Amino acid sequence: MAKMIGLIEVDIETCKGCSLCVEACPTSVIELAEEVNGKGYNYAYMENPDACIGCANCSMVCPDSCITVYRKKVEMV
Amino acid sequence: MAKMIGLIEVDIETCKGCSLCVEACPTSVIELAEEVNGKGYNYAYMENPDACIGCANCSMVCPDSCITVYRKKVEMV
Amino acid sequence: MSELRLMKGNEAIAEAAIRCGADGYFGYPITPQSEVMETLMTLRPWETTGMVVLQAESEVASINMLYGGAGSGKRVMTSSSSPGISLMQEGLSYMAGAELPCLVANVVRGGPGLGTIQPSQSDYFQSVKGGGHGDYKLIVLAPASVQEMADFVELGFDLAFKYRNPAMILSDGMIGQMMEKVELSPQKERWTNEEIEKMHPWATTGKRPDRERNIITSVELDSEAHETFNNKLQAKYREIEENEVRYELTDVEDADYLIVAYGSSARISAAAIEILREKGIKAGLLRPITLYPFPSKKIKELSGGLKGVLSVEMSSGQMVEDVRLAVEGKVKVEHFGRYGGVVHSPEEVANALEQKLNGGK
Amino acid sequence: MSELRLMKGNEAIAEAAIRCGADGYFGYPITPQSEVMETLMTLRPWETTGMVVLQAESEVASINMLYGGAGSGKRVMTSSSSPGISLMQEGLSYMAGAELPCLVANVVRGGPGLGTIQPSQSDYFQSVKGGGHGDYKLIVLAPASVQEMADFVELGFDLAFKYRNPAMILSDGMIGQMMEKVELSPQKERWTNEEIEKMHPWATTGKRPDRERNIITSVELDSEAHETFNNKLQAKYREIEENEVRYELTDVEDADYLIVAYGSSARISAAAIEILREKGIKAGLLRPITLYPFPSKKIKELSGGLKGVLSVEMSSGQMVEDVRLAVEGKVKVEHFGRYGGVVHSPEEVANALEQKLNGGK
Amino acid sequence: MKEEIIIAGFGGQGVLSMGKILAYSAVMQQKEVSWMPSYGPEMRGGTANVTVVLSDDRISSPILHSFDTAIILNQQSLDKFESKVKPGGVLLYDSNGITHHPERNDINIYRIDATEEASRMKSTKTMNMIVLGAFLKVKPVVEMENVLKGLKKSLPERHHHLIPMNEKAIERGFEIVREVSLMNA
Amino acid sequence: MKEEIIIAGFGGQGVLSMGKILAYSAVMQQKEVSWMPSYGPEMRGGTANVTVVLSDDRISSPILHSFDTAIILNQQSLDKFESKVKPGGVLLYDSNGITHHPERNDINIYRIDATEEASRMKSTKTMNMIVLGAFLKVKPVVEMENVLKGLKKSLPERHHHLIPMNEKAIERGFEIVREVSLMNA
Amino acid sequence: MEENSMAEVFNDIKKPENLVYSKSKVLTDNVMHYCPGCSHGVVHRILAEVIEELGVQDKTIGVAPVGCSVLMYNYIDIDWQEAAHGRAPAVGTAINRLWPEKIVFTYQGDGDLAAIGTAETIHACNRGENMIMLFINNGIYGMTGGQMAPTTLKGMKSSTCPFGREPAQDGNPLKITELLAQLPGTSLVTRQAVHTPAAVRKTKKALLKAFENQKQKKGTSVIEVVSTCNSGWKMTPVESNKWMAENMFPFYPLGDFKDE
Amino acid sequence: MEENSMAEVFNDIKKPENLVYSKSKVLTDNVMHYCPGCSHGVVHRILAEVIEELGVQDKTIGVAPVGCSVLMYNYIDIDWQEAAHGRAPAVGTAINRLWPEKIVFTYQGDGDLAAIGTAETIHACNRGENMIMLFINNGIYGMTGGQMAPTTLKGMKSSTCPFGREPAQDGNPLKITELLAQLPGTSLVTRQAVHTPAAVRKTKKALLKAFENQKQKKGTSVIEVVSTCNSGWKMTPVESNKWMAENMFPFYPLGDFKDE
Ligand SMILES: Cc1ncc(C[n+]2csc(CCOP(=O)(O)OP(=O)(O)O)c2C)c(N)n1
Ligand SMILES: Cc1ncc(C[n+]2csc(CCOP(=O)(O)OP(=O)(O)O)c2C)c(N)n1
Ligand code: SF4
Ligand code: SF4
Ligand code: SF4
Ligand code: SF4
Ligand code: SF4
Ligand code: SF4
Ligand SMILES: [Mg+2]
Ligand SMILES: [Mg+2]
Repeated sequence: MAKMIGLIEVDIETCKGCSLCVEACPTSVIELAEEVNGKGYNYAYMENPDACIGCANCSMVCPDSCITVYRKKVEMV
Repeated sequence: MAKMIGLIEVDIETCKGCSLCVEACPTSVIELAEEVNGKGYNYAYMENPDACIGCANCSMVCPDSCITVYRKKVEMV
Repeated sequence: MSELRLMKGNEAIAEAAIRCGADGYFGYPITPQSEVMETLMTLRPWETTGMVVLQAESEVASINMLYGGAGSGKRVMTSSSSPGISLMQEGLSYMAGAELPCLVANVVRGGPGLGTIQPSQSDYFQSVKGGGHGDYKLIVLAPASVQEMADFVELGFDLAFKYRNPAMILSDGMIGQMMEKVELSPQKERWTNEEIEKMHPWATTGKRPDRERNIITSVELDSEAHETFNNKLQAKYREIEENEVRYELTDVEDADYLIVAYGSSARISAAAIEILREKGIKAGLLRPITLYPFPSKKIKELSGGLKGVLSVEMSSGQMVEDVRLAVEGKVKVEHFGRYGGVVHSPEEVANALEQKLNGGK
Repeated sequence: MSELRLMKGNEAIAEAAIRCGADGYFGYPITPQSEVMETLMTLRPWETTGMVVLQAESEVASINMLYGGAGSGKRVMTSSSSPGISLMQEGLSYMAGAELPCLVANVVRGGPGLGTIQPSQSDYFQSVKGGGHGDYKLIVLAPASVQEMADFVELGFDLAFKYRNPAMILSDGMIGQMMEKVELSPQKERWTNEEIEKMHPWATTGKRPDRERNIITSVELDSEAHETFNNKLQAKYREIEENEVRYELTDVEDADYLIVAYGSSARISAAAIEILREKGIKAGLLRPITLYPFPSKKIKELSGGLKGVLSVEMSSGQMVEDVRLAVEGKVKVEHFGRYGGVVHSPEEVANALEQKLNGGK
Repeated sequence: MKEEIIIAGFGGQGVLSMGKILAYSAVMQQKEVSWMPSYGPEMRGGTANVTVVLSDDRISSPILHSFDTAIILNQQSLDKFESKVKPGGVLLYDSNGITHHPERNDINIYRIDATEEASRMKSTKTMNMIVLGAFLKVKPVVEMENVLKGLKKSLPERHHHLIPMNEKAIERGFEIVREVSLMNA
Repeated sequence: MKEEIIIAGFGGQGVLSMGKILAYSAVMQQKEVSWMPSYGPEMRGGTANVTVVLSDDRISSPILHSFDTAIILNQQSLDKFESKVKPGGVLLYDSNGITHHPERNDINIYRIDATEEASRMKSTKTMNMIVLGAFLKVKPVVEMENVLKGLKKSLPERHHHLIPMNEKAIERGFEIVREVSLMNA
Repeated sequence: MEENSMAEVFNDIKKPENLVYSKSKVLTDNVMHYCPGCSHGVVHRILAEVIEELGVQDKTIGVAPVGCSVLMYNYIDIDWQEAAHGRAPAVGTAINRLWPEKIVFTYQGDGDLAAIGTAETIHACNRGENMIMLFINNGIYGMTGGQMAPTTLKGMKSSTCPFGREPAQDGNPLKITELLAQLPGTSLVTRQAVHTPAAVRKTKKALLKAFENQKQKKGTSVIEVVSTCNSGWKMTPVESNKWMAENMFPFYPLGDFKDE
Repeated sequence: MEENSMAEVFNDIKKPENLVYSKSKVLTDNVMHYCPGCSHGVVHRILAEVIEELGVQDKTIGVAPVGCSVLMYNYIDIDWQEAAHGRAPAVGTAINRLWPEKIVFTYQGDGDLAAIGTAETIHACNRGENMIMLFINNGIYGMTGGQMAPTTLKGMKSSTCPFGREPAQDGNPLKITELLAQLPGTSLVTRQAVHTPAAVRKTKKALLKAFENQKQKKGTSVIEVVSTCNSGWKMTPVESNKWMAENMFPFYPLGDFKDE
């Protein structure tokens, strides 16, 4: 069986902590950090990285283009 | 038998000879005069007065409100 | 009863409008004056005094709504900031041409173009020379405090109706946005429709059988007749120039140098004068309150005994021309001003006077 | 090859625009200038030179079309008359603020408001002081003949592009409607798109990989930066004042009296001077060709030897302020003008000079 | 030489084009000219008039208040302009529709029945050319060859076939104009 | 007496209303005041600041370039305004989110952990009042009774029930402010 | 009938009780400046008649446009304001809001209402200002000498499209009335004409309806009158009416778009 | 998975060939000035993506409005003109006519496009100017601090209708896109949103279509994006999206009005 595993990278300094990606993620990967970035925003990060399927929904709704998405098909053994 | 007989009065000096009343008259009562009025217009007049039925069509279309219409029911003997 | 409050200049305009019995406000949002309409919409005067407040689709619509309102005898006003006022120029020319009273507040920002939203005084020419076409004048009042923002609403309406001419409050983002103490005058009644018909027999209030129809218009295709009308306008302007000049003098009695400055610049210049006097330079201040009519006579009168005059404005030099015209070459006239949204400091003004007039000699 | 024709000033503008290689005309009808667009629509230059001609929905749209066209490096123009020009004030301020070159012809009629459609010169202030908001200037050319209506189209474009600044032809209903002989210059090629990209590297012609993106804008929210920009604008205006003053002198060598008059008034004043000289009154004429930059230096220079200066304009007195500013109180300056659509006669001008300056002494 | 002319009549009588042909003719004769129409909101049927100045020197104002010659084509214009002819000047008028004839006796008055003649010639459009002919007879300010050149220049190419007809009309005007001078009467 | 104050922080921290309450308090004490916000296009999350001047005399300009006191609520504002405190003046700052602390040694620096305290008090909205209290401790430019009057005046009627809570916060600020002066260090 | 009895009959008829139509008293004695046969005159006439018939001369305020009808205040004996080109709806809005008990109407040409004044037109209708908007669509800029209007038909000539309107060059003709009908603020939206007696009567009826709507504060009533400008069209008035029926009506169909 | 293998897996995935989404190269490095969660950012992003994907960066000219997006020229790396408030369609018209081989789009807010710019909007569409009009309808004047827009819903609050819009006082909300769909000059007229990934993808598809239409010179393409302004609405971005779906969509239904 093949499975999609994904990975997102958030540009922490441009993230404004709007939470739209959190809301958009179908697998609840993302949350906002407790800490703030240089501009005082609680930035987004992968809280549940292994749930990510690389669907790019998060990047689709991000107003600040902070999210880079990777995806790879892995054979499940 | 009763018949409608009509009469129109044209204010010759305000008439601009546009011919709209001529066109609108169902009984071809009106024509434009050969002579011109003070402003140089060939004014409208009753050429066939006895054809007038007082329908006021002429006055309806006159842009310069020059036409006064009278109408009377007369018993034909 | 009058009431002491701390409020923004923009809010003061709105409060004063209601209290002086204005009939209508028509406007379109623009920074830095949006609080005028926002305050009115929050106060909902249509439920109390009956004043109408309407957000128009544009400044062009706003000024033409004023035309309609003023033409029917009502006390109507608008407010905007520089780009919005530029869009009103045709309408203002029409109102001047139809001799309609109204009040327009310009809370000036830095131009040209979209520019900046910071304070400026670079719309002086537009306001006093005539930004619209034709030979006409607006009555222009320049408040230098939040208190005057409030006071000049009523004064502006009064002058506008006295002369049947548009009046303008020429303010800026600083006066509009800052809060200060202000004493608001007690609520006045709005004119009733009957009063309006009596006071303004020219207004379009519906043609009653006992009078001729009233026509509000600015068109006169016959040149001779139109010149006659223009002569009437000019005579009115001469009358305004005769009767309505307002200004404030500070420390001019013994002054060697005169600063002429209005609005925000006048406040700052007052502080500059203190700095200069501490240095032993005898400077005084003439603050024009009316920019049109301009206090030319007074400036001319004062200039006799002076060593120099400095026109201080947040512009690259506009009012300075009127100062020069008043002084008629009798004494050196210089201009100082920061602009493009920058507000000068008292120190800068004081330095400028020293360098341009005192040091320069 | 140049060509001798008899035509209206308005027609001359249209012909000259095509011949000098203009790229676009955008306008809205208004008397007394509608022949400009009518002529263009009849000549259909889009089929020959490729010039675009579009009837816009309003003057507001027209001036903003100019913004778009000029911003993309094209030679674009409009024409209108007083009320229409008032509607363009915001757009003109934007173009000045974005440093865009364009040409606007104002065929002035009597104001204020709808006024009359007869000739006037009462939009002087609006044109030279800035009818829009902010510290900016238009380059203003005042033609006094149909020939100059034609010539100033190319000159206007050249100056506009040289300084990246809007230029205006300030004419009036007389020059616009009259026919005179005019020598039309031969057809020039329009700039190719490649030439435009080379000559105007600032224009929005599509961001090629070898350059940064181009941005046409007038907004700068940071005050300090906006002041710096304004300083740049002011420096440009000083340069224009230094280099581009144009005027014509008639009989000034031995003159006791100087008439300053532009456009139609200058033609009439030239005849007035003949009348005066016949009477033994030595009058001369300075005709400003550029109203901005104004020939202040020359007037100042001349005024030394004079007994008086008369500013003749078809307005209640606008240019006279610039004349006074130039003369600096050295000699009496008076104004004469009919207005509201009335055109003065040479006799009236001559009489006015006698009474106001010669007799008055 | 300087000739200041007003031509006035109804819109549609060819007032403006008569003025233009005259002006163009003078251009062909190396004169300075100006042609200034009355203009206004398009309210047809109203009067139309044009001031034409022909001169050897630069022309100052094309808008005048008195004239060397008035060419008049209707009553309203006669009423308006009779008084504006300079003493000793010329008033030339078409008699059609005129009820009150000119009365000044300090000017030279000429009458031309151009409308009548044009309808007789079955080309009402040439009425204005007949009047032009009459004027040129009275005041030969431009030579005929230049008038023809002017005609050519002022008519659009597609109307050039009409030139002979216009020429004939001008000649006819030359012939039928007559003086009705009350001068010093 | 004249006190020129800048209050600066994020939008939403209550910067403008703190300034307003302070200004109103001074009005209650018969002082001249001016309150001038930084204003701009509504781009939230940006900084907000307000300049408040309290004075016995007429105030010339409400826009200033240096200050007697800077009240600072975030790092950006600290970076911007530390240098604009007049020598000998006061810098009062909330420590929350501050990574580079102030370093000038020619001014008096005070620190107030107002954000922390406010969340401890479970009313984050009163953070600004805690800061105000701290300021009044450091510079008692207005009396407490006038502050309460000012509070009443500047809050809309429907919020008057919050006054006691605000009063408590002010008092708390009074207590917890502490000097971290590096002056002449 | 003989000559003699003719005169007698006439005298017999010409009595007040037999009067069928005479010029409205709400019309002034000024002679209208319009070209012979201009539709403006007809619309003015019935407007005056409606004002007279409803007895609202003392409470009606008219707003005149810039266009051939700029001087219409000379003809209808009510209070008037002459608005800037295109801005009549804004002017009317303020009068309506400040004097809600009055009847306000605007009167505009196609250039005025549908070109320069588009924004004011749409927004007044969208706000549902309680006023009547009369829209004289003659497909041309009459006053300024016959330039193309927003409503000039495809192929139709004007001084700024002398070879006929070409949409690619000149844009398309605009059916603004259809747009206005969709705005929630309008209650009556209708397109009429005045080229025949029947059409005139219908238009007058629409006007009466619009005035009634005012009293009931129903919002904006829009009455378009497809009109002729024989001068601009370069036809006789009679030809113009024919041309209009044949060419304008197919594109601008008459009838009610909305009557709520 | 364990911590260790986790990092390994990550390194394994994070390879160019596995890249699914990264910021468009047509976006600049400038950080957008918008409030957190503002819809403008999303629309900018997909606009840049479309320009990149179609390879038209060198021939696209954007016209920015006055509104929150006034400075959008800082974000998308193409040539730009910043138009006066409401006049982008006029500015775009001229560029389009003078450079017909380029791709021109305008980008406007609801105040800009549907209030002050109504006339320019309607007439550019009616002329069928060959350009794309992007319309960000967030029901409010974002830039100036949250005043009522022409599209503010009935009952919706703003700083100039602080107690909710009341049509009798404030006028009705305007569905301008529906009007534009009726003009002959428009070819594509659609209303979209960007509140969910699916919505974003649909909007992007509409944009691609609009850019294609440009090349085929099909006239004006209008894309309305119903958007949020969480600052003006005084909600969080997430709440705003919900509120929008519940309140804006019923009045401004999504979908194509015209696709010719
Ligand atoms: C701001 C402005 N622009 C242009 C004009 C010139 N103008 C006067 S009337 C008119 C159009 C008239 O056409 P329309 O509105 O259709 O009325 P009509 O004359 O056909 O009845 C124009 C463009 C003006 N007076 N003001
Ligand atoms: C002529 C003019 N009037 C008003 C303004 C002020 N102003 C700037 S943006 C704006 C409205 C912004 O709202 P919108 O177009 O909906 O854009 P948003 O900010 O919501 O994206 C206004 C009224 C201006 N700059 N120019
Ligand atoms: S959508 Fe973008 S800006 Fe918003 S929280 Fe997620 S990464 Fe940050
Ligand atoms: S790519 Fe998909 S699964 Fe992964 S974080 Fe983003 S939305 Fe969630
Ligand atoms: S009243 Fe009727 S019948 Fe009589 S003239 Fe008029 S239209 Fe003809
Ligand atoms: S309709 Fe009126 S103006 Fe026209 S010809 Fe008849 S009476 Fe005369
Ligand atoms: S130009 Fe046309 S609209 Fe104007 S009066 Fe003449 S016919 Fe009527
Ligand atoms: S104010 Fe509204 S539209 Fe503007 S940036 Fe903030 S959220 Fe976006
Ligand atoms: Mg029309
Ligand atoms: Mg918006």
